[in-house]
Amino acid sequence: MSDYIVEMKHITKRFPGIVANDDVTIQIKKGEIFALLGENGAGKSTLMSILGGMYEPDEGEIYIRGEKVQISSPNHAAKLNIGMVHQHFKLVEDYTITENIILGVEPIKKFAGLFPYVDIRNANRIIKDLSKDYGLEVDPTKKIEDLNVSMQQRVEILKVLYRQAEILIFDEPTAVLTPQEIDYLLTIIEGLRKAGKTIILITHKLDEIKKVADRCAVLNKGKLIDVMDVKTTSTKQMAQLMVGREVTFESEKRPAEFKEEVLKVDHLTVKNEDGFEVVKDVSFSIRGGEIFAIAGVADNGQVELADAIAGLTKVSSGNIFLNGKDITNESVRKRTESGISYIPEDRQSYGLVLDFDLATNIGLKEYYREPFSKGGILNKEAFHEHGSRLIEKYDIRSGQGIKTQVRSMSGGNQQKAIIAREIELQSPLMIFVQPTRGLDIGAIENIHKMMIQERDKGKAILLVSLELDEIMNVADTIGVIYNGQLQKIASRDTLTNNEVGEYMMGAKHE
Amino acid sequence: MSKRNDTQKEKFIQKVGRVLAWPISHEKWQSISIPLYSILLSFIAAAIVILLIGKNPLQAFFNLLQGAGIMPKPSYAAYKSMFTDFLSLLNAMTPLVFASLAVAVAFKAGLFNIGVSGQMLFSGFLATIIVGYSGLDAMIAKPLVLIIGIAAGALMGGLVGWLKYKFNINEVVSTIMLNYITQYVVSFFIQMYYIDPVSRQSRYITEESRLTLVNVEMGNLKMDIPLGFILAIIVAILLKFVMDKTVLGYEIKTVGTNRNAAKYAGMNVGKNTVLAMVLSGGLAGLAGVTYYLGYFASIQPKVLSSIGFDSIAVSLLGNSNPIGVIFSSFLISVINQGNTYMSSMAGIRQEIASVIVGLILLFSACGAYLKYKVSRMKEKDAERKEGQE
Amino acid sequence: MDTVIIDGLSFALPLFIMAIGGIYSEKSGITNLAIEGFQGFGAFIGALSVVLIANFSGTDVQNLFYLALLFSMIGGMVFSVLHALLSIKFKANQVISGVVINILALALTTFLTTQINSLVFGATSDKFQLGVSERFTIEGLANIPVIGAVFTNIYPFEIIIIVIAVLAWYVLYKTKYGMRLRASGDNPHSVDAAGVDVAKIRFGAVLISGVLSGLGGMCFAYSISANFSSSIYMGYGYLAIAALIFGNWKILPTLAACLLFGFARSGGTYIGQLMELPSSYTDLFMILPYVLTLFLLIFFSKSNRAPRALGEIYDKGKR
Amino acid sequence: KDNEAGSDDGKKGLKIAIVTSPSGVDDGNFNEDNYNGILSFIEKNSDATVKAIREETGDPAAAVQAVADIVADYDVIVTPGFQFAGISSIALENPDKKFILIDSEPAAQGEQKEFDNIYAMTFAEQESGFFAGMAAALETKSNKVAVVNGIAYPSNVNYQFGFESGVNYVNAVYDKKVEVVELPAYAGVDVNNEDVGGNYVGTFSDEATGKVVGNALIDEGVDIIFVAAGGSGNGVFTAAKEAGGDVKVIGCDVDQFDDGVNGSENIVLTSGLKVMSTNVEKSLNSIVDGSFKGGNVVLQADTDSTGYVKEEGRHQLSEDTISKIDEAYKLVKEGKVVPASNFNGHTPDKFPGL
Ligand SMILES: Nc1ncnc2c1ncn2[C@@H]1O[C@H](COP(=O)(O)OP(=O)(O)OP(=O)(O)O)[C@@H](O)[C@H]1O
Ligand SMILES: Nc1ncnc2c1ncn2[C@@H]1O[C@H](COP(=O)(O)OP(=O)(O)OP(=O)(O)O)[C@@H](O)[C@H]1O
Ligand SMILES: [Mg+2]
Ligand SMILES: [Mg+2]
Repeated sequence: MSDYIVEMKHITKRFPGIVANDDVTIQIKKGEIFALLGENGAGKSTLMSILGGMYEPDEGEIYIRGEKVQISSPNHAAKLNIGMVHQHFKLVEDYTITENIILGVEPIKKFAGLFPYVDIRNANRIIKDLSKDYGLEVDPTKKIEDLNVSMQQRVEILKVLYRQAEILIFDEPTAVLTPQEIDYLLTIIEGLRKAGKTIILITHKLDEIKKVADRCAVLNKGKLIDVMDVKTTSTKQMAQLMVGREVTFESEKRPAEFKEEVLKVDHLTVKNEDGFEVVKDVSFSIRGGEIFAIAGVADNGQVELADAIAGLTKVSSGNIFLNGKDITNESVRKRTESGISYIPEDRQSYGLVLDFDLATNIGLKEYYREPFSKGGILNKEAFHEHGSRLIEKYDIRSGQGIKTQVRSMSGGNQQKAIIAREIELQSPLMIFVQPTRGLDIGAIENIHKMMIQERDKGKAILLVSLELDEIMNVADTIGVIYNGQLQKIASRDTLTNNEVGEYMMGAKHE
Repeated sequence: MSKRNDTQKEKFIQKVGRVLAWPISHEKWQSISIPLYSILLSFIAAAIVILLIGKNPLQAFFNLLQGAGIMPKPSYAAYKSMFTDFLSLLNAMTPLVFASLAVAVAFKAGLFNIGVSGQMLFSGFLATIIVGYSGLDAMIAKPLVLIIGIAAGALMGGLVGWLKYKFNINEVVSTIMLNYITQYVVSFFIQMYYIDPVSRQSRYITEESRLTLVNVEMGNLKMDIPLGFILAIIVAILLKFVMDKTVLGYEIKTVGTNRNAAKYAGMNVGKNTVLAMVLSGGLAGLAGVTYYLGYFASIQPKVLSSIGFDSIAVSLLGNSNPIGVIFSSFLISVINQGNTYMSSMAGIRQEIASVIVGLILLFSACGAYLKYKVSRMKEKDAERKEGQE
Repeated sequence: MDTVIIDGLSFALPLFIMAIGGIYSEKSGITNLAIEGFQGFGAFIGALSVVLIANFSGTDVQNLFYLALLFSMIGGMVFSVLHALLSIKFKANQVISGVVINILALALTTFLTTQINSLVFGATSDKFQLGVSERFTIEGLANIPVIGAVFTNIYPFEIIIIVIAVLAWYVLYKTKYGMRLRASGDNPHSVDAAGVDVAKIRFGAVLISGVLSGLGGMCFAYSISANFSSSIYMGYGYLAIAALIFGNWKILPTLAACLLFGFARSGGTYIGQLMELPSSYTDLFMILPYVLTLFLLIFFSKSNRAPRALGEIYDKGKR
Repeated sequence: KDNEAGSDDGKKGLKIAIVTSPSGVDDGNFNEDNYNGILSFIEKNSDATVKAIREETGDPAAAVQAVADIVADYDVIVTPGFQFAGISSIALENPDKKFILIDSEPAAQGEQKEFDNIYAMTFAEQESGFFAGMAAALETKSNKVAVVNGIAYPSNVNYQFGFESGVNYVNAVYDKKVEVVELPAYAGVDVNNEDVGGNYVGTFSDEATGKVVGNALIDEGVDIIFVAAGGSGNGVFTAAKEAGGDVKVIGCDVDQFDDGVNGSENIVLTSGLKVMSTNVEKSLNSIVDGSFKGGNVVLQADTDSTGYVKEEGRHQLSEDTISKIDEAYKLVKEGKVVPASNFNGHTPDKFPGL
């Protein structure tokens, strides 16, 4: 019998116009944490989807515990004790945690010995216990729609554990989590390993790999580049292998030159759909040439704040001024025209029309004006020209160029398309919400460079990020938000990581 | 041994599949070839049905074409010819084109306008009572009929859009409700004030207000000239242009595909929703006036035209593409128009015609599947080739 | 006054059972405009079966009431296979598939009714004559003022519908199948990921909808005309859809919506009779249920939410 | 039944087409009766052929179009129903074709109201109604009877007035106290905007409302209902069947006995008749023998064109009732009794013979 619990040999998977996996061979030992690294679109998700039974490979063989298998479905994968935690959660929003976890493997009891029914009560108990065992505490009777992202992720993990998975695949589990949540998740992953599980971890964050992984495979354009021992490899080396060039982690940045005030937010209060105040009396301003970053743990009102400034959400009180003009009640269109670019948090349901092609999506904000249209008539040429230029400039990769349906692009490249479009608007105010989420380090580096470039051109930039590193890296001024309130506004240089972290947790007040 | 047989059989099936799929394998032509293919399949199915009841399908189809004025009949009544038959085909087709366009526009905006029938009736009724009995001059009456038709339909469509946008009322429900309400209210007014006791429907409108010139004598022919038909073609082309080439079309499509993104892009979602329904209703209104004041000249109380529902399917058959809609309406109209003659000549019950229409629609509903299958097949082939290299 | 309740119920309940079928289908993610066709075809098969049985066994059609109900369910189911195939296997647009099926149902059943009447029975008729359904009154209860009408002149099918409705509720909310079904309409990917075949679940849901619609159609055939003819296509299928949307895809509120339709309908007639307006005004009273619905929707629609994945063609590859 | 009767088209016989409303020639009712007339003609003239064509919308314009579509291929077109009034235009254009129009007068073309090649027959509905009314009044046990109609078009009002005349006649002659029940909510308003009372469903195609009206009448204690309401009438039949007991209906236009089967019983007392089949056959014969003459005729009891069903096994009238009606029948035939109709100037309370 072989030493490996998972062996994927010579796996090739093609999609129209692209070879997502090209003759990839990886072998994973029982009880190790195995990391997968690679640029956006390198084929990591595809490879793991094959292991998880979502896709069947065009070529190649898979051995689990030394036995050759053909994994035909997720169900089959589950039978082989393989479980996958997807980045895009597959949860029924309307259901409770328990209902989600037991879906497909429902415990059945009979009423009056005749009518079978799903025994939710018992399942609640089992899940309560299970969640305690792994330190993933949840309230099994809560509905998914009431949970935040990290809780939802716990549900996904519990789902896999409930099915007694031995091999756990995590596809970018940390991309949506706060630093604290990430730390917690990593301990859980280590705990899982202690419990004898084998773990495959896809991530773009090298320090996470360094922290928990034993070995790491690097993919590039579908090909396996190398598999290395994490202990003996530096993050720099990993990054270099992956991107193919040297990567600097700190962005080079000149001291800021602040100009006129561009954005002024004055005592802004925003309510959510349920009438709950999610942004409370927030005031701040951003000058040209300034990167103003809002730090905070997820769901503390930062997204609503950005939406309110961009005009997607109604303001319940307070004012917003752009270049001195009150835009509080202006339409989205007016705001865009008066000079706001916006990279929204939810790229798939807001930032893009997934069923349209890339060129159309890149023109999404300017379609109504010249050169994209004239007198109400569209100019397709202009869309194509513009699209091609940006694809080139921002290195957006896809199967069929500007004609690619955006839905088929990898998550990272979808994000790049939005960023390209918004930066090219050259608005005086640019709002970036989580611009680098899910991007590979090479791409992150590029985006950071671009943000700084725009700042140096005199643009005002509002950055909302959950990643403290990113904020400390590029911000000139930091505002920390907690529970809808700005706790602290200060220059980047006067703050330390720790301080910001404390404000973020609401532990410290001004 | 049996395994080998199986693979051989499989291979054979694949081969057959590929041969069958060949005509529709060219992606560029699929938007045309797939509907054609579906139609072909449905005619084969219909032929089988006709064979089953012991008649000759080829003769039946030929009679269908004769009846519709596409092929010459052996004999004609006085003042009739293939040409007059063809004109009546166009006459009957006109409302169907408009109605299907109405459905298509709403569809592009992500809305299902099940209320085309009601909108048709409402606008037809208003035009009838305002212009139809007014004795106005043709030069004024005809344009006025069109305007009232568009306005009434647009009003009702707009109401649906507004209810949807303002109160989140599902347009399927509101249009169904409005269909009933219109049907009963119009019926009430007709019965009370506009009834013709002989025909038992609304009194005939004046020749001047009618959108079809009836019994126009030319040579030894008397023909019905559907003025609305030309308009229908123009409107379809215009609509195609609007949908593909203009900002308005782009906005409607974006709102229809992803409302959030549309809002984000600065489009006014509410305005576009209402606008799309206004447009759709306006087209339905045109269908209404060309139906009640063109093809017919009076209104049957308490009857909703089935065109409103047929058009949903016709618009699909035409791929929700305005030009496609012209062709699909043509096809369905040929069947509907030709069926009296077919029944008379081939002795096949008219219901068969409805069954054929049903089959065509059934098969064309599977167009997406055909496309999917073919592309899968091509992928597989491509892979196999690469594998061999 | 009693007739308002009696007629209201006998209209509301068949509508309700059809709407429950719709709920099953739509909760599983398949838009179902085909109810109209299912109920017509179901009633056709139900009527045809008993007419055939009566003819060949010499039994009186009158006594085949329950058989008719049974066969109508089978008929509705058989026809619903078409919608299931089209919208699940052939990935057709579900709204279109529904409309096409309605068109086909009308064409097929009218054609077959006359054809079968002449071929099999040598009779020329466009309808199948059914026996009338018995009605019964629960004596004690019927004497309660006002409410008593509920227990007066009951069609047996009303009881059957209530029993089935309870059963339908139980299956949808308590059993494993129901749980998977509702999940398929919310997020089919999660169901798929849980190793459950979404297509099968949905197929089942559409078939159930066919069964229940068929039953509803047969009940209408009995309660309105005691025969089957193309006049069964009165748009009640569409009304059932309106009811279930009005009821926010939940069984109890849908019952309320159906009762509203039923009582508004019989109530409208009653008011008309009270006001003693001539028959030409009947039309105006007929709009009552629809106007009321539209009006109430203005208040109730805000919180209305369709199943999240309703109408989407499920494609594993897509996210 | 196939919609092709007679045989090969090659023969030289009369080519007949019958174009009908959506319910077709096998509606077991109005259309079928006409069709039967043709079939009976073909039986005796075996070289003649008939094709049945169904117009699907029921709209008069479409009906005329359907006739125009096929007129070239036939010698005679039979068109049952008011929808076909408009064929007069086709008749003018095709003088070599013959048309038999049933239950309607042709639409006027300019001044012209009668046409050489259209034989248009209408029936004295009030006479059939009269016999139905007599039957109802003679057989009722509750002394309450009623008539249900569709819409107050002349033909329907004729039936209603005739029925009421019949009841009044029985009351007067046989000294009974039978009441004709009218529900005010279903009063009809005729084409001259006059309130004619009666029980009008308001439509010919709503079985559900028909049933409501039927039930309301039964609730009033009515035990015999004359049903002349087209499709809506089916609802009245259902109401009567469900009511069970002694409630009976009287059919209309054709013998509706078969529709009355209710388990082992039958609810159809008798039916008031328009005798269409024999008249259609007659006029077809006149074409063959060359005596065909166009024109608009009202057919009455004097040609046995109106009447009621008294054929053994198709009715449930008592011997006594039949003899009493037959007595009156003679008087009607002789013109001594003239039941009221919508526009003949008489009223059900005052008509010749009362
Ligand atoms: N179902 C599919 N159809 C077509 N192309 C696909 C499909 N799935 C993936 N691809 C393409 O295959 C390539 C690899 O995608 P994959 O998602 O595996 O990349 P990844 O390494 O996970 O990238 P990221 O870091 O952005 O998540 C991409 O170019 C993507 O567009
Ligand atoms: N229907 C489809 N057609 C083409 N590509 C698809 C389709 N569905 C999914 N994909 C691709 O499949 C891949 C796997 O999806 P997955 O859910 O793992 O997200 P991902 O690539 O990791 O995205 P992200 O960067 O947001 O994490 C993605 O590259 C996605 O673009
Ligand atoms: Mg990925
Ligand atoms: Mg990714």
